[in-house]
Amino acid sequence: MEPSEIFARLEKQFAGKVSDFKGDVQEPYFSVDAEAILEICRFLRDDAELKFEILSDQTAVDWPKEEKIQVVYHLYSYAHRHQIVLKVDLSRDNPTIATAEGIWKVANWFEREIFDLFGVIFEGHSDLRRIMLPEDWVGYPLRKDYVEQEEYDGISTQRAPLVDKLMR
Amino acid sequence: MNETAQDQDTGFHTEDMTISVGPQHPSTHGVLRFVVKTDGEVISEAIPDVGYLHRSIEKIGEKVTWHGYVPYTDRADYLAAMFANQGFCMAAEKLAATPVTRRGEFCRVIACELNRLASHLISVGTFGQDIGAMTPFVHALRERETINNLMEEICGARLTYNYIRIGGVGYDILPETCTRISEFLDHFAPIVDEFNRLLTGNKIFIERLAGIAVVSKEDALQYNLVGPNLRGAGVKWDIRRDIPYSVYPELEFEIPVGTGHIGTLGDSFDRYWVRIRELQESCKIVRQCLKMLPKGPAISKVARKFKPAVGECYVRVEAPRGDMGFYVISDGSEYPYRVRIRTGSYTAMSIIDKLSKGIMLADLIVLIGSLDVDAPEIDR
Amino acid sequence: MKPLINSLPETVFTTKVDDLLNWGRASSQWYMLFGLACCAIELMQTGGPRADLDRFGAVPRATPRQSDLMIVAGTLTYKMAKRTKLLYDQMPDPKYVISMGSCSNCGGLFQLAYSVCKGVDKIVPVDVYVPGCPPRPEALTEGLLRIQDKMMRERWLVRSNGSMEEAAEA
Amino acid sequence: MQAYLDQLMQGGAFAGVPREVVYAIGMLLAAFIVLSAFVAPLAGVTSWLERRVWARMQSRVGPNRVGPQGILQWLADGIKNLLKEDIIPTAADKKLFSLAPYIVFMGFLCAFVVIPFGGHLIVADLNIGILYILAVTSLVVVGILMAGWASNNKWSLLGGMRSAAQIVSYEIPAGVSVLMIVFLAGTLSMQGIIKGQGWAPWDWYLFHNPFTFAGFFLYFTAALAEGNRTPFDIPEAESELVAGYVTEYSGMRFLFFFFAEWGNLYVIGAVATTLFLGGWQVPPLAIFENSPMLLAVAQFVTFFLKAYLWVFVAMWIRATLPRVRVDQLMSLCWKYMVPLSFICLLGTVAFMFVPANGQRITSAAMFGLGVAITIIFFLRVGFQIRQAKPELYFKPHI
Repeated sequence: MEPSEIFARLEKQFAGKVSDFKGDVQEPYFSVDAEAILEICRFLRDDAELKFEILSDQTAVDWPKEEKIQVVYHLYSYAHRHQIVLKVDLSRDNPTIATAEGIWKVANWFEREIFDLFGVIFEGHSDLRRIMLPEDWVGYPLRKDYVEQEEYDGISTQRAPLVDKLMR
Repeated sequence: MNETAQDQDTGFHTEDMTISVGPQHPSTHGVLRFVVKTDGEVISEAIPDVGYLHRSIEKIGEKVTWHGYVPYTDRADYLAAMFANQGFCMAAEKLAATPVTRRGEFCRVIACELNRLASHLISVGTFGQDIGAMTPFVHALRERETINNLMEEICGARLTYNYIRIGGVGYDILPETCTRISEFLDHFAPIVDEFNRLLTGNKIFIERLAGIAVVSKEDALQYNLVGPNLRGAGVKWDIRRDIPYSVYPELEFEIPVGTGHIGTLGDSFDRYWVRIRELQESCKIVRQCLKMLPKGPAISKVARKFKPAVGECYVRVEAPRGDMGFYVISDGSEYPYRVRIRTGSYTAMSIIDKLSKGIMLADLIVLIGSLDVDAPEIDR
Repeated sequence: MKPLINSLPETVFTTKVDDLLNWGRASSQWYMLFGLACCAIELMQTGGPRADLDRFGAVPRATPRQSDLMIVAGTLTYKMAKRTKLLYDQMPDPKYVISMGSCSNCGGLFQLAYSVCKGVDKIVPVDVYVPGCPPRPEALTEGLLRIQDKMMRERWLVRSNGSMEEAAEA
Repeated sequence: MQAYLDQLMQGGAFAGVPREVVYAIGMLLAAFIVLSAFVAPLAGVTSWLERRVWARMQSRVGPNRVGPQGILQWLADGIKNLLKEDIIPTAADKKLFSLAPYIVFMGFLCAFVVIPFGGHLIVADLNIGILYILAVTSLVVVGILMAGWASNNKWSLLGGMRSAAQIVSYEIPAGVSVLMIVFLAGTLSMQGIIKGQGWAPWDWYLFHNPFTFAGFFLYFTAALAEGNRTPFDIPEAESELVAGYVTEYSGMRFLFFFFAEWGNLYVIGAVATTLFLGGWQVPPLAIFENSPMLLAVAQFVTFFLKAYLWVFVAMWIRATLPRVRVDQLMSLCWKYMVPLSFICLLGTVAFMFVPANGQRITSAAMFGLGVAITIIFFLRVGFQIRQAKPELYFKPHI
C-alpha cells in the first residue's frame, strides 16, 4: 500500500489525530497526536491491509528551536512490504508519551534508550531505567543543549585543548 | 535441581543465587553484563545490562562533518565495519542525490561480502570456543587473517576500514588483488567443509545446540530480530533481496533459512547453521562480482564540503548481524543534524531476558553465542 | 628480622638470581582476557596463528587472580572505568598494564565523546602504550617484548625503599 | 627402599640411630627426590607438551622461546607463580582456602607411590595397590570442593559443586572397569596385575575378551571425567565459570592445582597402561638376560611411552571436542556408562569359565579387531589431513 493511501485510511479512522502528511520525501511520514499514539499503533499493527508487524526503529530527535522533542517510529510490514514513519511532537520541558511496549515488545529497549539519552518519559513502561549510561549520570546527552559535567565519579572529563577546536 | 514446589512442602528454604556475568567474562565477547538469578544451575532470570561500551557515536555524528563521520561508523560495528560505512554513505548519497559509480558499487559489494565472511568466522569461531572447542576458533582466526590481508590490500586497514566513501569507494581494487581474492575463495570452500566436519557435525556440539533457546516466529517479529537470527526462526527475509540496494538485484544468491532439521525450528543450531551457509553464499557473491567487475572510476566527484539538502532518510543494509538502519537528518549544513544507527544486536539483546528463563547456565552461553550479539553494535 | 629484600648488596650472585627470577617472570606473562572494543579483535588475532603470543609464554587467563598483565584493549567508558580499577586491584603483584590502541591511550577517536574516559592512565598506572587504531598484532607483540625488557631490568634482592617502577628505571 | 636401608644399616652405617628414624628420614629424602626430580618436571613438561601439541593442532607454534623448543616453559611458569603475591580474599574461609591446594596436590602425588614404572621400580608394591589409587585420587574431590566452598566466590562454588557431582559419579564406571581386571588377575597389587599379562599385545587384558575391550574405553572416558579433562572439563569451564574452582587462587596455590591437573593426566595414562596394556612387560630378549640395568631401563621406557600415549590422546581430545553440559554429563554416566560397565563386569566373569583354548582364540580375534580399528582410524585421519590441504594454510602474501 502506498504511504498516501495509508495516511488516507488512518485519517478516515482517526479524524483529527493524524496530520501533516509529507509524501514527497525519501520516507513519507506524518504526525500523530501524542494521546492517540497507542490506538493508532495498534490499528496499524492489527489491520489486515496494513499489518505493520515490525517496529523497525524508534528514536527521538531534539529540535530546540521549535521547542520540541520528536519521537519517530519507523514501521515496516514484511507481509505487504510497505513502510511508514510516524512522528510525535512532545514538549521539551516535560516530554511524556505512552509506551508502545504492549504492541511491539522491542519497543521496551528502544524506549529505554530514548529515556536514557533524551529524557522522554514513557508512561506505563515496565522497566524505565537508564540503559547506556550509569544510573547516576546527570543530563540527557543527545539533547542539543547538553552540557558535560566537569567530572564523573572522580575522573575528570577534560580533553586535550586541540580537540575543543575541532568540535562543532 | 529445580524443586521449588517440593521445597515448599518440606518447609526447606532455598535461596536463589545472584551472579553477575560480565562485564569481564570470557564468553560475553566484549563488555556485556548479565545479572543472572539462578537456582543451582538453572537460570530463573537473566537481566542484560549493557552500555559498557557506549561511545556516544550518535552524538559525535552531530559534531563532525559528513565525510569525517565515516571512520566513526567503522567503530559502530568493528566486526562488520564495511556495512556501517555503506549504510551511512548510502544515506548521505540519498540525501544529496549523489550518484555512485558502477565500479564503485561492485567494489563495495566485494569488500562487504569479504567482511561478512570475516564477521561470520569470528561469530561461529567464538561460538565454538564458548562451547569448549578451542581449535575451530583458532582455525577461524587463521582464515580471517587471510581476509585481513586481502582487506589490507584493498583499503589499507585490517579491521576498521574506512573504505566506502560518499560517492563510491576510497581506493580501486587492483587486478592483482582480484586474482588473490579468487585464489582465497578457492582455498576457503574446502575450509568450510573442514569446519563442518570438525565442529558442526560433532555429536556433543549438536546436543548442546539443538532445541536450546528456541525463538518462535512470533517472538522474532515482536522483538524485531533481524539477519541470521530472524532467518534462523524460519522467516525468509533478507534486505539484499527484499529491499534491494547496490547491485545485489543483479547477483544470484540464495537466502539460507532455518529448517529445524536437527532440533526445533528457531533453535540455536538453526541460527548457527544459517551463518555457516551464509559463508558459502558470500563466497558465491564475491565470485560473481569479480567476474562482473566493470571498468571505470571507483568514486564519483563529491564536493569536499559536502552539504546535502535539508531532509531525512532511513537506509537499511543487511549487515552480518542483520538489518542495520541509518536514520540521518540533514539541516543543510556541513554537519549531520542527527545520526541514528539502529543495529541488529540491540534488538537481539533485548530478547535474551525472555529466552533465558528456565535454561541452564551453560545454555546462557550458547544463547549469547548463537544470537551473535556484539557489544559495540548494542551500545554504539 | 630484616627482610631479605633490600638487604643484600649488588653482587654477581644477587644479580644472577635476579636475572633468573626476571627470566621466569618475563617468559611467562599470563594476560587477562580484557577485550573492551575493536582492539579486542586484534588481541584475539594476536593470540591466533599469525602472531601467536603463546610463543612468548603468554596465555590468556580469564580471572584476574592468575594474570600478570592487563592488556586494556579498547575504549574505556566511564561506566567501565570503575570495574577496570576493580579488576586491576584484584590482580596479584607484580602486575603490568599495556594500554592498547589510541582509545585507551588518550581517548583517541572518541575524544569527542561524552561517555568515554580519556585514557586508561587516569584509572590505573600504565607500563607500555601501544599506538594504533587498532594496533596490528605485530605492534602488540612489540609491546609485550617491551614489557619483557622492563621486567628484565627490575631488581628483586637489591631494591631501594622506593616503588618497583623506580627500581626498574635504576 | 626399605630393603636398601636395611642393607645399609647392616653394613654399619648410621650406627646408634634408631631404626624408625632412619626409615623416616630415608623415606622423606626419597619422597623429596621423587617429587623434585620426577613428578614436578613430569607435570611441567606435560603442561608444556600440551601447549605445543595444542598449538600445532591449531596451526600455531606454541611456547618456543625459553630453552630448546620452549621446553623450560614450565620452569618459567613455576618461578613466576612463586614470585606472585599470595592473595587470600577477605571473605574467604582462610584455613580451608589455604589447605585445599595441598589436598588436591596430595591426592595426585600419593598415586605415584604405587605406579609400577618397572619390575623393581616402584615405591611400594602395596597388595591393595589399585584400591589405594582409587582411594587417594578421591581425595582430589575433597580438595576441589573445599576450594570451591572456601573461595566464597559464586563461580568457584558452582565449579566445586559440578566437580564433586562429576567425580563421585564417574568413580563408579571407573571402579567397575578396574574390578573387571581385578577379577581376571586375581590380585589388587599393581605388579601382580602386570605380571598377569604378557609382553605381546594379545596377552594384554585389553584384548582378553570383548568385555575388557569395552571396559578399557569405559575406564578411559571415566578417568578423563575424573581428571576434569575435556570434554568433561565443566568444573573449570573457562567460558562458563571463568576459571571454576580456581577462580580466586593466585600464585603458588594456583600452581598446585596446575601441577595436580597435569600430573593427574599422567596417572590416568599410567593406570590404564597397568590395567589394560601390559604395563612394563618387555619381550624376553637375550640382551636383557645378563644386564638387569638395561632391562630396568627398557621396562621404564616401555611403561612411560605407553602411558604417555594416552596422555597424548587426552590432549588430542582436548583440542578437538567441545564440552558437554552438566546434565548431559550426568545422564551419560548414569544412563549409559554405569549399566554398560556392569554388563562388562558380568561378561568378564562369565568369560572366565571359557576354557583356556577358547580364551586364546578370543584374544587373537580381539587383537585383530583392535588392529583393524586402529587402521581404520588412521585412514580416517589421513583423509582429514588430505582434505584439509595443510599446504594451503599459510600464504602470507595473500
